[in-house]
Amino acid sequence: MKTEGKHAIWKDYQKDIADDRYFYVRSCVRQNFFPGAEQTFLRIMRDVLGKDVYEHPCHTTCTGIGYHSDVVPFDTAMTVVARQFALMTESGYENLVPSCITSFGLYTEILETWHHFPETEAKVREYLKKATGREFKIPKNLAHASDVIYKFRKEIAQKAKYKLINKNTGEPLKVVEHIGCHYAKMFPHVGVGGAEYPYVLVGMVEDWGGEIVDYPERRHCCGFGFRQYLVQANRGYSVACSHKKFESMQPYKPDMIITNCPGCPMFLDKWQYTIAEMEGKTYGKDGHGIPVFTFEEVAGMVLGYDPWDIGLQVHQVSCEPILDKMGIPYDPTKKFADKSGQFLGAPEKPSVLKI
Amino acid sequence: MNKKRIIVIGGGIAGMEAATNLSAMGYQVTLLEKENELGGHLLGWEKLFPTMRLGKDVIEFLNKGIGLTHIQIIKNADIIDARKNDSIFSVKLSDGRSFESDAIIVATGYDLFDARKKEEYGYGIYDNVITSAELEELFLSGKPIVNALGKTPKKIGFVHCVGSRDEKVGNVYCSKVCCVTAVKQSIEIKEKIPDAEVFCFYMDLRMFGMHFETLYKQAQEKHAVNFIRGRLSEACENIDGSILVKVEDTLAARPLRMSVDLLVLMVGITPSEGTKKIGAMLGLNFGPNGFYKCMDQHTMTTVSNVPGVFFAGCCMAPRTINNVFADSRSAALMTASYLENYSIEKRTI
Amino acid sequence: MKNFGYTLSEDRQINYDKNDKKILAYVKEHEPSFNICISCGTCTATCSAAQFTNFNIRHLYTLLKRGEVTTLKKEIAKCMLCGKCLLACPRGVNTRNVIIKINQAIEKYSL
Amino acid sequence: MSYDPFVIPFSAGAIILFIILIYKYTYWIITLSKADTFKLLKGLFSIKFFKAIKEIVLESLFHRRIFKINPVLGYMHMSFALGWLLLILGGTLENKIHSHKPFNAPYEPIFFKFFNHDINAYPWANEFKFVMDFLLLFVLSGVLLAFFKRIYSRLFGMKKTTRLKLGDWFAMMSLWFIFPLRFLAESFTAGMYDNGGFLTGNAGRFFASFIPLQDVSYIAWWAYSIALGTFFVALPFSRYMHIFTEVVLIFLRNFGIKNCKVYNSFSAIEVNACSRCGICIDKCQLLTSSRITDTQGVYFLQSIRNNEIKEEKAFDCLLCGRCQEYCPVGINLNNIRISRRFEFATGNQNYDYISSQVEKTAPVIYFAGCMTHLTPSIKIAMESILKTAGIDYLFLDKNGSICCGRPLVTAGEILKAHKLIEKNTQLIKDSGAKTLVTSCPICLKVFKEDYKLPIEVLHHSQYLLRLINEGKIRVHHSKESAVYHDPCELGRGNNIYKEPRELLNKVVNLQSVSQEAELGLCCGNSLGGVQLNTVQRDLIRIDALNVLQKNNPNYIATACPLCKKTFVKSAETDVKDIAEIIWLSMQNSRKPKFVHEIKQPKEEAVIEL
Repeated sequence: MKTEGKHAIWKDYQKDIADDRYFYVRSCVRQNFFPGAEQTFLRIMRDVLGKDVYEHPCHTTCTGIGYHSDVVPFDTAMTVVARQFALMTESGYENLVPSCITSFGLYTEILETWHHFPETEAKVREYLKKATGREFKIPKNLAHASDVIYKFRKEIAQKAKYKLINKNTGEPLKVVEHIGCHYAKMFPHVGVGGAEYPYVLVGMVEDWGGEIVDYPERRHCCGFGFRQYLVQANRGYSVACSHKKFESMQPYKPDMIITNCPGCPMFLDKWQYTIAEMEGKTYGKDGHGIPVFTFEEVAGMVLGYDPWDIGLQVHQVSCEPILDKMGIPYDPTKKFADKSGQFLGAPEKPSVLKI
Repeated sequence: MNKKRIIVIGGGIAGMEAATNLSAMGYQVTLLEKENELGGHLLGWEKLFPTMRLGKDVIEFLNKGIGLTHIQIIKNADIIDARKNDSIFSVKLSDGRSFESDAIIVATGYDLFDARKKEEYGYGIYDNVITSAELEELFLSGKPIVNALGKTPKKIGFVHCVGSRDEKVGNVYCSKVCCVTAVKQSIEIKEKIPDAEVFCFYMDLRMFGMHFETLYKQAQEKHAVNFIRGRLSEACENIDGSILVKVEDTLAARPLRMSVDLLVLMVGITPSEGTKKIGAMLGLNFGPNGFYKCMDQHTMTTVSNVPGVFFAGCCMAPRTINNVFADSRSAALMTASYLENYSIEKRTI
Repeated sequence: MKNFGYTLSEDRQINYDKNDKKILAYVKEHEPSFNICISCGTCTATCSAAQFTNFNIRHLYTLLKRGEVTTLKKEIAKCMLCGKCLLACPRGVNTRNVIIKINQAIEKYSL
Repeated sequence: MSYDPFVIPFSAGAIILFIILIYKYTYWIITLSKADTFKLLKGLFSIKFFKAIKEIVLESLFHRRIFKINPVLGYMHMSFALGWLLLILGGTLENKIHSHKPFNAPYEPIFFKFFNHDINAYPWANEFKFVMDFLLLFVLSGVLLAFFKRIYSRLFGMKKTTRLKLGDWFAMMSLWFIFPLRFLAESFTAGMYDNGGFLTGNAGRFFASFIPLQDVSYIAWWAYSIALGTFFVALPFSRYMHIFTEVVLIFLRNFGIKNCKVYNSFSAIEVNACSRCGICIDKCQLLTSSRITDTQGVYFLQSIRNNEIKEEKAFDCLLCGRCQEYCPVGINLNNIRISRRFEFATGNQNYDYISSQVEKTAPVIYFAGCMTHLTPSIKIAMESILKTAGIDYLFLDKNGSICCGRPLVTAGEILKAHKLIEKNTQLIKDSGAKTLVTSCPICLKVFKEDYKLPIEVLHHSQYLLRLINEGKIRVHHSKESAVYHDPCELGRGNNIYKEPRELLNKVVNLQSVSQEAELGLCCGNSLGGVQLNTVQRDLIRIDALNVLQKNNPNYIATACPLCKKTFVKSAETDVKDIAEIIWLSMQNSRKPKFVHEIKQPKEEAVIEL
């Protein structure tokens, strides 16, 4: 593998990312999946980087999940998204930062559509006006939350307490990066590094001390794919996708997986349990799984946040091996404790996957 | 000797043969070549399809022509200006020299497609992805065929139509020569590594030449080269450095994955930088694919829109060598007609 | 093992590296003419069995070359060996014997 | 009783031989199927027994069939078989007369001259002397011929003679030595006692002039006995097994036992009855055209005898039947070949997709056959003729057919074939037809041989002839010439030679060709030739076409769609099926001027040139 070749490609896919005053829109599913992730993002942006990030209390789902499941028509999706823009405009912000990859993909798709078919934009303005009386300005800058963290990766690295390095061996941790499909596969030029060799997570990992693993099924979908998961009859296909990825990455013995999408960490994490139950197969060391994190969680880890504050306890594959490798201290007794320190009860242990 | 002067731009097959023909007719010919050596792309080619004749034999043939005549050969010529004033052409080089002539033959050839543009194939990123030209260089060097790992490859894939017939890289035309080149190179690989498995991933096999089909059948029959109909979606690197290719085997109607030790990209023919530059300087018409547009597709293939400027070779379109020879001689004839006022090049339909 | 109400879906992708190419090797040795097939489909067009069922020799050749043994075995059982394909093949593939050899290899390796 | 130790090799050899022979024949006969055993028992007590005896004399002794094909070769075989038998009979008779005893030790007649030197001690001693010497000369002449045949087979008009295995060489060498050694031993003894006949006596006198006969004659007798003993022991393991096996075969065949497509003990007897005369070799088009040199009948049978199941030998064969047409022993080589292919048959089969429903009932079924669908002019001609004749027929495979099963049989897939046979039989029965007409001799073969159809099965040439004879269609004799190509499956396969010729004689001037009827050539594309490549097939076709086109006929007439399809690839002459020629003639007989008008410009063009 020639990294200089990748760097040459990355040069062609640079994007403008606003450096302050962000209008943040949340993911509809993430707060159920990994509730600490978005919280950690806001904490880093505000406390560590000192940025102005605004959340509007009235913002809604972008409908991306419904749109990609063929239950929400595009016109509806565009109108809902136009309302988000209107909230941003009303709040005096111009730089939109969605938390969700599918939202980011949908916003991009809508903006591209309006760019090529201005009559569509006019129509949506009319819909929104009729429905809510609102008006909006097109965002000056659209960047995914991972783009923003990518932009400030070096600042984070400077303030980092821990590195993606195995403190016992001094070797960099081997990290598999997984990019949500809707990030750049539809519109390669809006992704940092393009669609084939996205750099957004690679940049973070490299600057935080880790080593990226490029494995054959890197581009493959995590398996969520909405309809594949939402319809039970298709769910076997969803697992099969994750399975394919695990089989392909296993020979590289990765220490962890980093993702930038709501669904991917969920499925890459939980399907490891399912596959272990179905096939008796695990992909980490000695019957363990490969820990899966969101980029916000990884940023929180290197910045030295308490693992239980950033929600690592809700991962199926246990995070402790990584914490040990990086030398991050944690209190095992507080893993399943609430804010007041009261023990909530530990989840049942899986029969195959070791945690 | 005729006092009429002709400048031939480009010292590949087309330029050399056109210059030879015109010089033999008695014109004063100046041949401008940007490199330090005449021969163009042919210099990098070991054997030629479909006969497996050596490329250097053809160069030798061309040089014999040059040797028989009196051509002023200017190597390392970097043209910075070319224009037509009344009926006189003047061409300036970056080293300050300038030349005048009564006619120009443009034989600026082609550039190979930059395989990096097909990002998903990983050229320039994966060590074991090379281009057909690089494989040919390897043949030419006479060195044993090894991949980047220093091992003799046991599975070799040839990807047809890289940069050709691909709207996604902006080249919608067929480069014409790559199919048969892949067949030729797969045979050569099998001759050098008999126990290797060779796979050609193709969309259509365009064996248009008289003996191309024979060569194709020979590849199948004698060398058991596998032809898989389907275009690669992506190439990835396996942990052992081999290349995992993904393709739909369209005849099996199933997606297929396969590891190969060496992946050869059959890069297509694109308009050369020289073609673009000289065309802009002289005000020549370009066709939709960026090659020169001739006055008539059937009857006036070597005649340009600027009187006194004629085309030869791959600056017009992808060509095989025999086509290029025919072009060059035709261009020479048309030039002579122009200079002697026979006017046969002025006919229109 | 838990029952989730679904299982790992079978991969439709042909995994050439892992596929069993014993039959291919056997046919290559005993009837190498199948190498010159150009997948034109004349054999399938003329095929007696293909008038009645979705039997497709051209497709079987591809499966043979890719080592897709299970489908190959299931499908090849439909051939009546009438030999029309042999007369129709523009390339001179000994189509009938290829089928015979495939069947022999299936038997030989008890696939 | 006379005795000398030198008789031991002979006696021991003879005993071993008879034990082995008895074991083998008993084994084969008791493993015959029940039906065949019944036929055998019935045959033993019928007139068939005597017919068999007659055939044995003609074939096993006089080698009539070999004589017919190749007189020199016939003489060679006859000299060995008849000469040797007469020597034994003569010797026995001489011995009995001499000893006045009905029974003597078996070696006594063989070595009579060693033990008895009194030349006038028994009646007709001189006559015996002459006859025995004459017979010895007769056999010796055969040995000489055999020797030359091995060295230079072209002397016998044979391009190739059988190549031998080591065991066969052993037996053959000992056989070659037997009679020269007998000659030497008898001559030496005759020289010592001056009691020989015209051959041994003169030779003895000649030898006595320069050889100390006292010393060498005993050695010669030993050598003679050893040669005999060696030959007897080697015999059951060599090609000479045919000497006795052919006799057994002739009996069984006369009793009505036939070989089937599965290898059984009758097949084993046939295999062992092959005399390796090698006549089949030159007749094989795979040799003469395709240059395949190791698969001919004799080599194939040899491989079975040696228990080498060689796939190539089983499958490299057109099943054209020319070899068995020429085989002097009458071995059914095709069926043995199929039975060997059956060993490679596979179980993978699924014909469930075939439905069996007939569209209507009719008195006549027309079954075009798969191959006829590739030559639509034949089926158009047949349909036109049938319609013109007003026949109520069912075109059974109008929309593509279930294969008849013969191609599977030729590939050795007999069990699979029977699946198709069942399906087709049902269809045919459901149609209610009384007559089945097919355009394809391949189908015809299996319909007649393997289908147990209760109705009449005809090739279209037979049916068309009947229609003409019944006046249902009218044809017109043209001036055009044609040659007829006998399809293997129609001629040798179904014994139909007469009807196509009769039919053609009604419409064209039928010319003869150098190899036809029983000896007609295969077109090269026979379905039997399973693993022949294109080039090998092409070579056969080209040679066959050369024979057919030699006298520039207007047409090559065929009666098989496969032959037609094969020939058109490179024929310079128009190739037409008989049905097409008949249909053309029927059209012309309605408007006779038509032919004339068409032909006019062609003739003018020729004149201009």
